[in-house]
Amino acid sequence: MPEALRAPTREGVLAALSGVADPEWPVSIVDMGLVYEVGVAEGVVTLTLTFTATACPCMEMIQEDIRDCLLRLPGVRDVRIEVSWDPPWTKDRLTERARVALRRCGVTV
Amino acid sequence: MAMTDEQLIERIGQGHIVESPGEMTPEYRQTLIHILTVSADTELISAPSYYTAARNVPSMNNLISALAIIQDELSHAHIGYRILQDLGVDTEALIYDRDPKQFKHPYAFDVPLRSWIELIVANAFYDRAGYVLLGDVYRHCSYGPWRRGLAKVDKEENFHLRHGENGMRRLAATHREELQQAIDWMFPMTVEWFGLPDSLKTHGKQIGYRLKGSTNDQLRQTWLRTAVPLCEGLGFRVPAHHERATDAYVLDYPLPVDFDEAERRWLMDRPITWNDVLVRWKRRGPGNAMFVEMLQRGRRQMRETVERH
Amino acid sequence: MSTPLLDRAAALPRETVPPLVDLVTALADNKHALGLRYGEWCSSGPTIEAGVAATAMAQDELGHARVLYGLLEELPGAPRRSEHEWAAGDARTVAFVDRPFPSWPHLIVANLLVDQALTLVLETALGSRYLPLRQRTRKLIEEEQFHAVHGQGWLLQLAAEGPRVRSVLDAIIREAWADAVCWFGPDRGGALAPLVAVGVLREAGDAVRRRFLRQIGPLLRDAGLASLLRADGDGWVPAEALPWAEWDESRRRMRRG
Amino acid sequence: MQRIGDEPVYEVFARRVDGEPLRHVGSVAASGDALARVYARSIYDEESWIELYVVPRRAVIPVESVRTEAVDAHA
Repeated sequence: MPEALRAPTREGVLAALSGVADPEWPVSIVDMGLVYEVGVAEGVVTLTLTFTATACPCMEMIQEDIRDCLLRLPGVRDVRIEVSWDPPWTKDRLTERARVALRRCGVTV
Repeated sequence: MAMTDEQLIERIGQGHIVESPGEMTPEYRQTLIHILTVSADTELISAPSYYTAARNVPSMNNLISALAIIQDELSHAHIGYRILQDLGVDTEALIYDRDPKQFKHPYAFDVPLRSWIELIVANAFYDRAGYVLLGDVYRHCSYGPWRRGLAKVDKEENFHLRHGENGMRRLAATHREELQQAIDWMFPMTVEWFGLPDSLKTHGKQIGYRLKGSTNDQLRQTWLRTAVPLCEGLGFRVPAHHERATDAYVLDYPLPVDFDEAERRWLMDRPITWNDVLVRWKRRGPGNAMFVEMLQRGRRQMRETVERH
Repeated sequence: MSTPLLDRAAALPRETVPPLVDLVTALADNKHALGLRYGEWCSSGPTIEAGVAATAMAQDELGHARVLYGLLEELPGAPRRSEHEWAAGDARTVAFVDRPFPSWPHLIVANLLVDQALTLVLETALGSRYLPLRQRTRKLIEEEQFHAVHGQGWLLQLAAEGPRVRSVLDAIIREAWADAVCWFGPDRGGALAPLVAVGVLREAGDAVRRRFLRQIGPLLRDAGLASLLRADGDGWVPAEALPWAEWDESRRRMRRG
Repeated sequence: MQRIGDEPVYEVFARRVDGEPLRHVGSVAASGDALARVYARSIYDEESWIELYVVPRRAVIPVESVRTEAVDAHA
């Protein structure tokens, strides 16, 4: 297969990240609205992420999970994560899918 | 209209939820107060116990997660004592004037945790016991205010035990020996927590009042059903195994056995009686006085300041 | 404003780097210490509710310290702060938060004076030209909002306990006073002035101190604890001269102790 | 302002999502409104509420109740 076809895309990265859950909520980090930016260039994925609180105890765990998940994608050779607090996360960032999912398991937001 | 105890049990059996003290018989009220006190004391004492272990955590992240858990435990205790106060109990005296030995938490919290590893195992074992016991109350509870309060408790205790499980998984490779040592004394400790076997204790009233749904042995079995596979899955030894014929978990030692407090070691070849266990529980363990002192310190200081000349 | 943003450490004018490093280190270390101090009272508050609130605030402070340590990593010449080694001798904390609080009123005074002083300084970075600082500030201030309410609520409750508690409180406020009130820097900001000049901070020194005193002045007056400050026009000023001779600008603490 | 240990009770109400009724989630004891807000927020943090309120218990005035003593007391 030509190298170009194996190059990861932004959509591919987002789809993969939809499988990474926030350990505190049964919802992916994408649906939680924690992913601010995604960049892909020459096999390097650059992510800008936020968290719900600066004291989020799961920050390290989530970043490890993201790395594990993205490095398994064909063509990804490095993952660079930047944590951003600007703008601060708010409940408005939850996707409708997250709201439905959270409601279903009784942890409605 | 005064109700007899039999009438109340019948109504509760039909699904009635009690909402106020006016609807209770004295026996129901006493039973409720007893169970609530055990529950609130247990949540409360876990705070100084977990905090003492959290002081030695390896990273700031660990400290933050320990504090998050402690905050939950204190909130759960608060919910219990608030309900007790609305039932007419003098919670001021209950929390701040009670002799440490009179606190009604399980003996497990009288044995101080010494490390981050032990705190992780406490989350995986002790908070799982809390989750099993309170989940049982939550699903059956006939007292409305507590039942509603337990929705939060149920959810958060589940988070704590997952925190413990994840911690054990992450540390299983690098801290194998320390984890096994913690499991060796904390596993039988949690098994004992569930109390006298059904053959020695009946819970007619508590179950009739729907302040409890299952018996001690059933609850112990529920705990074993998830705790044993967790440990075995990670390759740790536990003194219990699954028996296919009965689809039950069976202990590999005669419950109860003697516990060496100083060495924190179970003497598996020294069976004792439940009476002996009750004596140890009543005597309380090495951390009891210190933990209760931590809990009462701030209020005592305030009182002294107000009264001082 | 049309002034361009300073989007990374290399864009900072050279003379602003050392004072910025000192300030961020001190902010982070003080928040780290406050987090530990609040946490020590998790199971010892005078009420269970008080313990819950202290535990929540402890997590916020530790979270903020972690965010600010992250900011230090980008700054040249910044001291290395691995998470648990900070106390090893060069912590830039004020003396009041160096050691465990001996009583709950100590925690409240730290909450009211030290914690709030740090927050007011952070507020001067809300529109900072230095992007990495600006991007972290709003979140931190948002999370601080209830700390102020907590400190104010408890001060009034303690003061209402009677004259003995008020005299104890008064003595504790004296202990923490200079640490908090000098924290904004002298006059026009002292060592922080170059940061104001290039727009890394909006203001420093007296301007921030005035705002701080206007915030706590009426509260201390209502609590019967205003012996260290007096009303002056529409604001408040310290009743006694501040001990600038003892103030260490780079460590942002008093030299003694 | 009440003495420590003698704080009045506040009932805590919250809403999870738009369109849902405000519901009673519990209570806190606090010396005044300020601390009641702080306590409600740090104790009942099990959900990301979109609204959270505290109401002094004495401000909750019974109108009807199957527990007649509550209503009679206010008659």
